Amino acid sequence: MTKLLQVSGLCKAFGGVVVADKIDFSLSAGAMHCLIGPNGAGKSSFFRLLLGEHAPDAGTITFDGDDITHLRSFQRIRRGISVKFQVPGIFKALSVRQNLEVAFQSHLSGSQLEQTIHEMLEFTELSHVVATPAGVLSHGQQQWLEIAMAVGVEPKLLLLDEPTAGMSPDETRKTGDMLNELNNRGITILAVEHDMAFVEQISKRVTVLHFGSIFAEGTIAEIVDHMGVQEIYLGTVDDG
Amino acid sequence: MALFQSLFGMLYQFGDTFAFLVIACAGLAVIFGMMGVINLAHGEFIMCGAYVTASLARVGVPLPMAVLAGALAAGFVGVIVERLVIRHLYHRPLDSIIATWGISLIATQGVLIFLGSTMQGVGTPLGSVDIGGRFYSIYRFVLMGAAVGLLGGLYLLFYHTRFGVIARATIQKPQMAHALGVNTGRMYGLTFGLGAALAGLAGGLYAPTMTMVPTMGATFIVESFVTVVVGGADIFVGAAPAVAILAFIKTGLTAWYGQLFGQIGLLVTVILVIRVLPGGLSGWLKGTTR
Amino acid sequence: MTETSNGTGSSQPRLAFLRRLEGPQTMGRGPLFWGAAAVAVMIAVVYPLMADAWTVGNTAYFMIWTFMAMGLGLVWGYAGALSFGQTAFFGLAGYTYGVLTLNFGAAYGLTIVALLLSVALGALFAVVIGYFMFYGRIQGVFIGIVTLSVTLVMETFMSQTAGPQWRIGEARLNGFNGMSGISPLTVPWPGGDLVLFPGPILYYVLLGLLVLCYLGLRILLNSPFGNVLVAIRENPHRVGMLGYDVRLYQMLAFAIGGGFAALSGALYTAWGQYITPSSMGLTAAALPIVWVAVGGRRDITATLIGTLAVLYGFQALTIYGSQYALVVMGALLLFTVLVAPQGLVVAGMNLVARLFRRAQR
Amino acid sequence: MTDRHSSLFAKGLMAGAAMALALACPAFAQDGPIKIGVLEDQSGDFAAATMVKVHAIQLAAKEINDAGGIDGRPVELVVYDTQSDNRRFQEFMRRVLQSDKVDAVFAGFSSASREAYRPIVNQFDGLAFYNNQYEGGVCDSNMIVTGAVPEQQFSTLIPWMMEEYGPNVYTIAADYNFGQISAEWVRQIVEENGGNMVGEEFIPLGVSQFGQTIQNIQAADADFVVTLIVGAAQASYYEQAAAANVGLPMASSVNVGQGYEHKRFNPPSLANMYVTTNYIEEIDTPASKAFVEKFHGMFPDETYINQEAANSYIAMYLYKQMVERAGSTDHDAIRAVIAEGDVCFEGPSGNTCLDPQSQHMSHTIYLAKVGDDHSITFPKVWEDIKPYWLGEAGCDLTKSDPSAQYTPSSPPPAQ
Repeated sequence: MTKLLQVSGLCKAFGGVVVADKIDFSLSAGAMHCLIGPNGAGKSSFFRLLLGEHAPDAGTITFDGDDITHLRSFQRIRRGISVKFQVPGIFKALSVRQNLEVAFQSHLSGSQLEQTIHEMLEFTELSHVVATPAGVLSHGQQQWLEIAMAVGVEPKLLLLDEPTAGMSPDETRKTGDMLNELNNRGITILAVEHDMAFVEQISKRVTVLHFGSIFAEGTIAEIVDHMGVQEIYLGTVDDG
Repeated sequence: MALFQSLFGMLYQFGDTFAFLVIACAGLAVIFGMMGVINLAHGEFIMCGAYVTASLARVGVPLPMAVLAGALAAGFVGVIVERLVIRHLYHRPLDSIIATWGISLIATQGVLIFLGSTMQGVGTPLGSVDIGGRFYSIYRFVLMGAAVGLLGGLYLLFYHTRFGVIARATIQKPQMAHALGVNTGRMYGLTFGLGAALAGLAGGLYAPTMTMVPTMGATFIVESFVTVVVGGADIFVGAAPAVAILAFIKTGLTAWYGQLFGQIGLLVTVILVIRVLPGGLSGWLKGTTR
Repeated sequence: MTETSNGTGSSQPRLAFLRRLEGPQTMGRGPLFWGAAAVAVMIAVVYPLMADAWTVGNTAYFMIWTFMAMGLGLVWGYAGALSFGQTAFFGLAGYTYGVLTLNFGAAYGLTIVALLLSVALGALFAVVIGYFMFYGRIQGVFIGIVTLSVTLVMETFMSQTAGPQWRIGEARLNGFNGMSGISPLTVPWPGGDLVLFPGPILYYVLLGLLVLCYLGLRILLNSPFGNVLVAIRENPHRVGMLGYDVRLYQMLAFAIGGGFAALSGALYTAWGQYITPSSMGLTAAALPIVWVAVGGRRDITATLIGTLAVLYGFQALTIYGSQYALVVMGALLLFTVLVAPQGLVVAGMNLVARLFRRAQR
Repeated sequence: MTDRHSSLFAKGLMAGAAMALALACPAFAQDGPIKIGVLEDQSGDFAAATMVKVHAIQLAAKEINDAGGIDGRPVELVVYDTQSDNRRFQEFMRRVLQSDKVDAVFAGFSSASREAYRPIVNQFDGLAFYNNQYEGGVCDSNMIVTGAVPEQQFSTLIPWMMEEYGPNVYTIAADYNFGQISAEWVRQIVEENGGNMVGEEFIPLGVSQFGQTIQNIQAADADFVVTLIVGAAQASYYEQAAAANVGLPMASSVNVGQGYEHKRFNPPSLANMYVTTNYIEEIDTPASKAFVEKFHGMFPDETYINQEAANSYIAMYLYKQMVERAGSTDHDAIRAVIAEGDVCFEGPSGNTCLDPQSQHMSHTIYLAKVGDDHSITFPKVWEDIKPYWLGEAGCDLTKSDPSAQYTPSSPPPAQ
């Protein structure tokens, strides 16, 4: 099976702080993968490197067969990477519909645009608030809106940074269902997550990041059993 | 002798420009660096300090006392302005530009209406000194000393006093400082007041060398902005080297090509610095030393 | 904020862009608003028949400035970049118009060509400055400082071109005193060229241009381009992560804003047959910001009405308030920023809308 | 302070609408008032030198009305504050000509503001008095200039200074039209008189720090310095030069007479300064003393009566004479009067006459010397100095009206 994303020897340091230390990582098309690790492990920095917000000191990133190491963020997005941030990155002064328009209009127009907006509103159950300014939505709804914005561009790879942060257990479960559905539709997903129950709900394989390098990788069961992982990570999580 | 003359001349010009830039920009830099507020009324605080200084000096108050009083008066006005206006605008930096522009309009025209279009100045004290066949104003050396003292004093204030540490903490993490029991509102007020007082000090120090008119602050403002921008957000790291570089550029261009190129050189430098070093010199210096 | 139209149904594709005349980025929609707008234009059309010549010429003069204000409204209110140097493009276009007409004269509609070239040059200059800034990742208040520096450099430079060596062809730049003897706009007309001295004809030309530009801006702002601009103002980072080149959009918005400022500049020069470096100075540079801030920057209609209102108000203050005019202007700015930060016209429009809704209930 | 307030309040009232005190005298002829527009900077950068012009015009208007008006018609002033802003000049020039329909306008301090309103005066065929000394060269039949021009001030000043102090001259001048053109005149006259320019420096407007300039002057071994600096910021030169003990005699055509620097600065920063001017309040003639007394009678707290104030006052009386001789305010009739070549006025500055070719004035030029205590003496007076350059260069408004401004480096095209 060809790899959709191939990262090799990725390094990045800020002054003395190493946030990525020779990371080798790959993702097959169609995977549903979680990235875990304690605070400061370098998860967010890894995302930023993938998105082109930081330039790596060394290493390459290959996506869908092309070297994207030196592309700018928006160019990577146009090649099929999409992202949803931890803090909802929605446009609070714009309505739900406008948010979706901004997200999709770069590649869709006319009836296609209408149809996609309609589909995404249905999918995220936001149809009834279509005209509401996004800033007044509930936290969960804001998260879903952003997922819709990230998904509507039909990405090959969807990056999710703690998609359930701040959600109620009910909202978390619903989000998990959504992501599974998306994965079934063929979107490759890479998520950073703290909530192990949620990781179990969605993920087939898990990678543990620690001090900027890959500490362990395997199925969820393997990782849970891994002694070292428990020491560095699970032991510190109170509600694991 | 001719070599000594021109060398000393260059050095003197450099020191003179250096002093002007430091003294002119200190108040603006404190307010911008610490609070992120671009104070377009900076020139009017300078004018306030100059007017108070000149008025007192002319009724017989010794000049150093008069300068101090000018600084205090400007600082006092600054605290009031912060309380009435600036305090409501911390989250809207663009609006604070407009508000301070409004204050500047009111101050300039108000002074024109109530105090008249011009005011008699005070003469430059201390006379002149003959160095290698040329005469130099002694007061200019006092200004150079004041500039160096000002830089040192600000460094001590912000790094070695309780006020300075709390002020910097407040500015960097307002919520945290608030949680730790710091009266953040008062800190902002004091910082703005300090900035205004430094502007007043600039006015007081330069009052004996300038024409006293309501718009006199305008002659300081462009140079002040240039320095602050080139220095970057952290004035304590960036200001001194920025002033040194700018003084060098301005002195050189003025000496060889005349005043016009000295002026244009400054403005072009700003544009280049912002393009090459968006964080200013301080951003660049911190980036490489971390 | 509710919305009704914008994209429901896709009939009449040929006139689809007209649907963008109203939308969420601009205040005012529905028959009531357009009815009021039509009445306003009608009044503007018949007004010269009743007013004296000076008032008409004066109103035309005010309309000249609204283009720069609307351009700044786009750059600042919609794209979120406070430009303190729109006067740089204003001045460049003014001088360009002057140099071109002084060299090539006013016959054969050449003044129209000069006007167009001036606007193009202003916009091009804005592209260059915009490229410099946005591709250099300059943000926030620093945009204000860079643009202010640009306009001050230009003022300083033009002020010292008094010497005879500073000439472009026939046109002496003439330093601080400014360039004079410039031709007014001249339209070739059967039976003799039509010289647009400040008067009713110029008034109607400007009114037409104003309506055109206003409607064009509305369409632009409610288009996908406008959506992205507002999104950039709200959260530029996220917009980049949706696959847009944020810098390109900012630069384009800046170029359009510069083009509008340039249009004002060329028209102003043609109107007064005169352009001076002080039109790029600090005071001149601050004025557009004052108009837009007092009127309201987040809405193009508010910017337009506000600019006209402030221009009238300040002139009236100068006539009747004598020396106190500048003090009142400063106080008005403070009042706006502290009490009605979204702008007085927007605050007024919101108030009217609220009263209207209450009355309906 | 209270005096000041009340006079300000009065000014506010007057500026708004028609001047009440002008209308106070009842016995006037049927034609209605003669309206005169006054566009001067009462706020902004130039206010220091121009407020007094408005007062001078008000004084003259009151005197004329008290004496029965112009040809029996009262004078009515329409005053606007132009805020040192060229755009206000454009707006208000249009307003006074088109809406207020004034018969003549007294307008402008800076040359930039004059150039801003001149196209409008031409468009409506108005008549504007520019009452400032300036760089010269305006050849426009719609303009009457009552201020002195460089040839009048420098052809007297420079040779006198060279004779007194020596042939080596250093010029510092504001870097704009006035400074550049004046410096050109100085250079030319120095060379004609066998002198030597040891330095020439142009200072951008708004510069207030002169360290380098002062050093250059000290290095140049000049016998005297010609200071053609303009504006409040540049005036800081004098204080700084005095502090650095430059100690050279100075000559100027613009300072003292306009911005009364000798009153504003502490002695002795302007000591040994020589200025040629057609009027300042210290002039010790009976006419001048009477003028100062009348002025202070109406405006008790007037800071200083400068040459522009006198010029404005003279211009009012010139206009009165021209209208009375022409029998109307019609511009062609007035031009016919001017063409007779004998429009003269014996005023506070002595006898002045209007030159029909250029519509500029001949003046008595006073050489004012500033003493160590900033008192003024007059070592020399030249009578009847004519504004010769424009006429010699080919400007003749009695024949044609180019409505242009010429300079020595771009003179009128040869006929």
